[in-house]
Amino acid sequence: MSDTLTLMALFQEGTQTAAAIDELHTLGIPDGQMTVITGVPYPERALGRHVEWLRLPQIVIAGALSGLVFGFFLAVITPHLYRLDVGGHPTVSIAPTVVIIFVFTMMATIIWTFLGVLWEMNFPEFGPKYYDKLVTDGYLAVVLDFPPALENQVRQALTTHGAHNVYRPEKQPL
Amino acid sequence: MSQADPARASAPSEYGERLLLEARQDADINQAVLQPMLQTGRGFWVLVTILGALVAWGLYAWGYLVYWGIGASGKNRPVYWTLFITTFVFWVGISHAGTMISAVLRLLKADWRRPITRGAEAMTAFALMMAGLYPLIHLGRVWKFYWMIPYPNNRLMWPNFQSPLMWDMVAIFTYLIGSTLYLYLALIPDMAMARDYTGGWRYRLYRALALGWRGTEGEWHKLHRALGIFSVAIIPIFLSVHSIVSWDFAVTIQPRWHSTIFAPYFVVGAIYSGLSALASILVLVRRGMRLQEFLRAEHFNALGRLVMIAGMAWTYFWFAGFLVEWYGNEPVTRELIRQEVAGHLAPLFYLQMSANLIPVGLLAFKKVRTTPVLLLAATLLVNVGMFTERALIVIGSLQRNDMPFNWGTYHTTWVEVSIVVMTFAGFALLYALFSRIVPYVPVWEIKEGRLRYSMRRIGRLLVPTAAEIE
Amino acid sequence: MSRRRVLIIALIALALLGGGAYIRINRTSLASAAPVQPIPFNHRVHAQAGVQCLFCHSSALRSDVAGLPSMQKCMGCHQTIAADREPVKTLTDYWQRQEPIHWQPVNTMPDFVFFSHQPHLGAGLGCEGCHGNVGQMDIARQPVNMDMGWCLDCHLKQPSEKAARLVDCLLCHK
Amino acid sequence: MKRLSRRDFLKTAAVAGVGVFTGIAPTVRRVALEPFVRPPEEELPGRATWFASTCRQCPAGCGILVRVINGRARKIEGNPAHPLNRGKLCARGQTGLQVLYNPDRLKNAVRQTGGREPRQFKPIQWTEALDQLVSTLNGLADRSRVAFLGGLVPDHLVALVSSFLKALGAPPPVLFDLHTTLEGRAEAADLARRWFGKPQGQVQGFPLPMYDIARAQVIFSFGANLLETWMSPVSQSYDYGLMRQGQAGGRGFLAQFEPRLSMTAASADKWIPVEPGTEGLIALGLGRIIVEDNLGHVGSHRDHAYLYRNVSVSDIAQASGVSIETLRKLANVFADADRSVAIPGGYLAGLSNGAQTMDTVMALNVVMRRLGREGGVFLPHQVPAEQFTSSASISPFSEAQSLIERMKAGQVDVLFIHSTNPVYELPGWAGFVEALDKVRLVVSFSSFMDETAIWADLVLPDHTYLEGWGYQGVSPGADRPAVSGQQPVVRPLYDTRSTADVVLALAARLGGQVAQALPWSDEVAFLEQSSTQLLGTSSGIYDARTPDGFWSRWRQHGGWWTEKPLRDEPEVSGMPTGPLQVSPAAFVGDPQQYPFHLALYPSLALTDGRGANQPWLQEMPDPMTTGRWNTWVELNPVTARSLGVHDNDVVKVISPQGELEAAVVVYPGIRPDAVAIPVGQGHSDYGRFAERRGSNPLSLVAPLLGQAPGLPLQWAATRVRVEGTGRRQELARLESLDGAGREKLR
Amino acid sequence: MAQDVKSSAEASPRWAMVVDLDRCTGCQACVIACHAENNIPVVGEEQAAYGRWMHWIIIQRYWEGEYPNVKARLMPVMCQQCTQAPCEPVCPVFATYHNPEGLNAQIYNRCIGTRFCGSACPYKVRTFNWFEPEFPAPLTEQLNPDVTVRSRGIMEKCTFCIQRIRRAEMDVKAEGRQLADGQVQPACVQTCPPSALVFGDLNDPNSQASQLARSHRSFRLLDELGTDPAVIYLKGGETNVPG
Repeated sequence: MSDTLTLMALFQEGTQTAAAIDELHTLGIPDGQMTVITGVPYPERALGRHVEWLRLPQIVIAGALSGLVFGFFLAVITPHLYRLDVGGHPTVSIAPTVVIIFVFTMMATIIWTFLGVLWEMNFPEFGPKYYDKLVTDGYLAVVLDFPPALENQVRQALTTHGAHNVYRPEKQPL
Repeated sequence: MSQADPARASAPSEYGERLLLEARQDADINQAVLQPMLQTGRGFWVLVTILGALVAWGLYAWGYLVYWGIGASGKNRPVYWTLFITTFVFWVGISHAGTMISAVLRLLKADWRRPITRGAEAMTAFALMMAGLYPLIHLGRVWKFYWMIPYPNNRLMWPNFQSPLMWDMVAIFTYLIGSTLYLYLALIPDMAMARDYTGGWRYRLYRALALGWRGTEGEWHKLHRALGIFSVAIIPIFLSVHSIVSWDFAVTIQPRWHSTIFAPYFVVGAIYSGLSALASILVLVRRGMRLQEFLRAEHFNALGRLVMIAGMAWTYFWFAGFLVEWYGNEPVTRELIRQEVAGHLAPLFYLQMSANLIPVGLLAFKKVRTTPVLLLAATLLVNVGMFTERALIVIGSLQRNDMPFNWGTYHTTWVEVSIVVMTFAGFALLYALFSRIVPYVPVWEIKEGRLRYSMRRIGRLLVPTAAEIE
Repeated sequence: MSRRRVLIIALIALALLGGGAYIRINRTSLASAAPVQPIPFNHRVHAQAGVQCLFCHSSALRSDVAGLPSMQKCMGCHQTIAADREPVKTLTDYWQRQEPIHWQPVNTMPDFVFFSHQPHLGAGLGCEGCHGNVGQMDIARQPVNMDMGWCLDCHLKQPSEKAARLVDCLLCHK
Repeated sequence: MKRLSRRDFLKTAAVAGVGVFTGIAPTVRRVALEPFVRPPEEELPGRATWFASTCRQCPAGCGILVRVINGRARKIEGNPAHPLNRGKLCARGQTGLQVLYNPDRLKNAVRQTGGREPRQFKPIQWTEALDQLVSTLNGLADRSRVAFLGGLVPDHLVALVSSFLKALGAPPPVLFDLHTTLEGRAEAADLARRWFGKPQGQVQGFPLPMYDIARAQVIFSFGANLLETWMSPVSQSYDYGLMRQGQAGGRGFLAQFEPRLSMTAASADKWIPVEPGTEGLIALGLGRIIVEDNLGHVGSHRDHAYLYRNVSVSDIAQASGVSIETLRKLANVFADADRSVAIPGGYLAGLSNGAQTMDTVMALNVVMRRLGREGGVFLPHQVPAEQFTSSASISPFSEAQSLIERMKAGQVDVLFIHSTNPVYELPGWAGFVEALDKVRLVVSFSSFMDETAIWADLVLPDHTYLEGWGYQGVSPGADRPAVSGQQPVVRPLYDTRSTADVVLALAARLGGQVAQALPWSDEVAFLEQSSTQLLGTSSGIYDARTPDGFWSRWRQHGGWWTEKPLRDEPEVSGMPTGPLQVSPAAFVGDPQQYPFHLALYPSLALTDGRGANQPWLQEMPDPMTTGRWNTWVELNPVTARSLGVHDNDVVKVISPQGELEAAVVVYPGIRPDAVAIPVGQGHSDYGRFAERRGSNPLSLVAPLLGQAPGLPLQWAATRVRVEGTGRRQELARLESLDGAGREKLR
Repeated sequence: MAQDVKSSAEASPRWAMVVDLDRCTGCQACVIACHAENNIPVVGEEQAAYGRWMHWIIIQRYWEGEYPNVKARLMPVMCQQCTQAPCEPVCPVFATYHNPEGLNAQIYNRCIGTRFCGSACPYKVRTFNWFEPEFPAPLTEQLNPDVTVRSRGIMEKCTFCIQRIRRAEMDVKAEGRQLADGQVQPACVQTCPPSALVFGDLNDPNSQASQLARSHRSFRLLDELGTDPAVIYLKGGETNVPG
């Protein structure tokens, strides 16, 4: 807290927010120092920020593969481990195996998508964070850390772009 | 933000019915969704009590069944499967609409889906829970059901993965997990919203469920990706589930069951009955929770159209199957058709046909689609028809087989009926409670929709247009 | 911290699965305690006296059941031998009353299992193979919990051409 | 298990009973194991022991093997060595276990206190019971006022009782029951005596004729349901199998003449639904055609022509409703075959012209020279020991009637009733119940509280046949002389006592010449002695040096029979002197008022009703209607339509004598002018499985007015009418009515 | 208990039953024999009327023609012990399966009562324990100790009297002999008065069963379904005498 200063600015409207963010960029505040909190999903780049890279797809694919393997294990391997002589009939036949493998693959895909996205979002996470309930009422909140030296420019930049309210936020538990 | 949009402010009245153009503050929307949840009238509790009583009675009936044996139901030889399996198929069918709506329409970016997705997904989850009961209920020795679960055991025995019942179990379990997670994932932001507005136990609950959601860009972005993947992944599942259910019958050489068209036929039937059930439920919930401003004519109109299309598809499949059976003229099938057309199955058969076909005709009229009462009537009719259809397939077919000496008839018993009623009541109960605990309308999706909509002038016309943005 | 939580959850899940997979019930622990018998018949003493199992349980060689000795047989010896001992006195009382003794079964099988001693002895199995060293027991008790896995353990060890029939369900379940 | 181990020797290890007591459950049976106090020599715990004995479910006397484990009878199978049934056994025979283990058995002797109406039965000690009997018998002014009414009584008991009564100076026992009535046993014996009896041939117990079904190419059966209940059905079925597929000469031909398509007719190649009462005419017609066209290759028929003088085939065709062409064809079939035989069935005996009809049928065999020829008619060879030759002979109905008359006239003070149930089996008008009132002491030996036992003052339950001793001369069917031995396979379950022993005890207590007539200490002694009469017979399958040895072989084999087949060729001694006559059958009931013939038939499962207390037999489907657990009325589809009734509609069947109600079975195999009802249900007392189900069709049977004394019970001579009641009652069929009447689809 | 001599699945017998419809009289002796041997409960009038009877073998009767030329065909039907059994693959717990001898096994204590096999069976020869079976004492004394008494909720069916087969195998093994043809007889075959039922090993070309199976009269029930039953019927022959 000593070397950087944290401000939260509330905007009512997306375009202004975007402009403000551009201004802040020019002030030399990197994206990493800003967090934009919205009650509505704004499309990527709408606020002129770079899109962060996701590991979700890899997780899902890995999950799907694990499911496929598990399904195969259940449908093909285990019947041989727990072998029952069915009088010359096949212990394992292809068609039913396909069904089982397919279903288990899908099950794993679903589950790993869910786990994956939680992992990506660091959820569950109830610790204190910067937040303002006005966000749910449609406001856009911009939280940014910057060297105290810049405070005046920043405040000015924000207010000129119609920041509804600029203040030093308190971390609150969620 | 709305007053900041001149075009929308001056929107002509005929667009007033468009929810996504509605001039409302986000805060108002939140309130409009939260209020019906928070304030429950006496009527609601009366309903809950009645449903609870029905469920309790049904549980007693189930206990009775387990204690005395399956003989307490109306089954006999050769009619080994009856109302339990029928209702099982019915519920699995119902469960299909949820995914249909939210996943398919989400992929197709049909914006009218937004207010009804959650209701649909909840329906899926609860219908599946009810369906999941029947494989247990209909077991002769339910206390041994765990033998179907593959786990290392001292008997060195393993379930038989060649049995469609195993596929059933796995598939339904998968679908249940899938739909529940799907429901929950889309719920997180609204949980955060509810968290910010409530206190007491609700606050604690919502806070826990929100998992600490703030709504940073990153979270939204990831959520979107996840939902995208879900939508894709869950579609093959819901197709497979009802196909597998149909294979329970189709893999046997019981005449009438042994049919290749069964899987798609069942799936289409499922969508037909599922969408209808959704429509009925929406009409009721809209009334019960005063959500008129969210569930509007435009939604019922679109939903009604879907039902109609599904109905047409069902008719097509039914006829395709029937024609071939009739033409093939296999002795037993012939006998079954005779029973349906002029025999002791005729009442059911004609009920089925009329209840399934008439709505298709009715829903062709916008008046019917957009008038809640009429829509309710039509869609309820569909589900009566679909239930009858399943009864005909399961019970009807089993009464005839290759050896006339072994033909049979079937009368139901109070035990069976009570248990079937139990699941209907149970479904309604869960749904009612759900609607009081979870925002029935996905607020953030509506807000997102409104963000994308704007009026555009084409020549003399002001037309609402949605922005094609990812 | 949240990651750790996720990890912990995942680990617990794995532990459960793995544990489930490797759980093998320790049958001897499940073996039932010695039932209370009307007469505290002492196998050890008789064994030390050199009485062979088949002397009393004589039908084991020819029948499904090993059978219990008739009181006539008991009295055959105990007219004279150890007639003064307390248990033998009880026996004599029974004999005088011509009343049969209600022995409690020691080694029990579920109802739906068909078991015959004759083929097992025919295959050269010794009594102690299944009944444990009864000669060392004062009051006979069941040494192992005779469940299906226990039977199969042995049947599966047979030469493959025999095993084919020996693990057929219809061998013991009819 | 514990509950039932009443006797030390039954205290056997329960170990073998694995699984049979609690059914499938993870639980493990916790019953105490009870070792023998003294082990029986033949028992090996857990191992099955097979005892050879004799079936007593019907008079045939089949040999059985009973599987006994730990002192419990588990299964009854046919004795493969037995010459009669050759290892086979019918449904009834196998159900014997449910007689032994029937939950409604009498567990001890009881006395009826406070008159016969209120049915108050008090247990009584056997000694008391005997005392009472002795004192009553001693108290009799005239010992001829004692009577014994028996039905299916084992031969050894008949022998003992006969000599007992003889010694008392009382009339011989009357052996009469419904089963033998329905199969016309007495009449068959009469028939044989009329034709083949030596002038001085014993009047009682003349051997029944036997028909070589196995080797016959053509069989004409006149109402003989030889695959169901008639004579010895198991042996006849066995032979039928051979007749169908086992013959060198190719597949045999069976034609059945009867108004209702019985199971036998269903197995026949041709069923000719004759008008009841005209069977004799048909036989006449066939004979006439054979004689006048000189059919067959047995040379000339001239010397038999007189039998058929003034017989007009066309009149016969007229009367019987069988066309002349059919008659000619049948005559040719019968005559052309090398080995053909005509069988007069039991149902003929129920008609007023039964004797004449049977004569005409037998005449066909005579005319075709079928006596003593392979596939023809034989007489059984007598067992070479007089003890066994006087095989129990069934008394004709007339004797039963005269007994009833004597009872009514108060000439009977003590009445013994054994293994028959006249109150149920006789039509009401026979007046047996009223007659009972006049009897001072009625003693029943029944194992069950049946309709007759409840009228008894004393019920002294006999052992069931699986617990008791005895022997039995076999019914016709065995190709050699045979005596079937009966021995206990399990110890008696309850405090019952063998009637033979009771009789012997009585004799001993009465002393005097009675005691001398019956010197045996118990029935086993008597049997042992009887058996040794065959000691040293060279022709037997076994012989022994000592009586003991012989007796043990006897028990081991389950009786005695010769090593080689041995049958007698009948010599016609009583050839009719004049032409054969068949007077038209008389029927009770005016055809206008009562349009239908009443065709009673013994139920395959329950026969005359004695099987009704055995659940297996109750649940056993009737092969033709597949009905179970109840009585039904069979109507031709045409008849049903005209009456406007369908399957499961309850109809009222009304005869001049009585009426009953039962569900309809629309039955394609019956004459439109006939109504068939199975006998066997409608018990008012006979245990939980029999009571209050169905109705007893004998209540319909009317007395043939002016029927000459000596005529058999005219149970087929009643006419009835049928009325709908508008009610429905679902008959427990095996067959599904939805698929009824259809040939199987593929 | 497997015989050393015939050990591997291939060499093991292929049990089959031949039903000669020409001999069968429909006398129901087999039905009772089956009840006695296999501890089959009696269900009573009401249940029997509702199609809940439990006979493992029934004699089906089909009418042909009209009075007076009416004919009744009688046909014993028991589990056909199909080689390609429709009931086997559908059981989720292997309660019914194909055993090495080609028998269509039904393991009562494994059955959980889905009744899927019953729906799949085209012959409808499987019976279900709708209620707990009742054997009023002392009828329990008759029960066959070699056969489990089934409780409610369990499917059951004809087993070709597997307990008799096994018993015979055990005995001959104990005596060091081999099974002879006709030494194993299910209860129904043993008792059948006209000897319409013949039981034997199809793998033994000389067994009576094999010989009869080769008869020109032989056919199999619903053969076109391809279930390949082990029960072979012989047609009821038409008479060679003009009648």
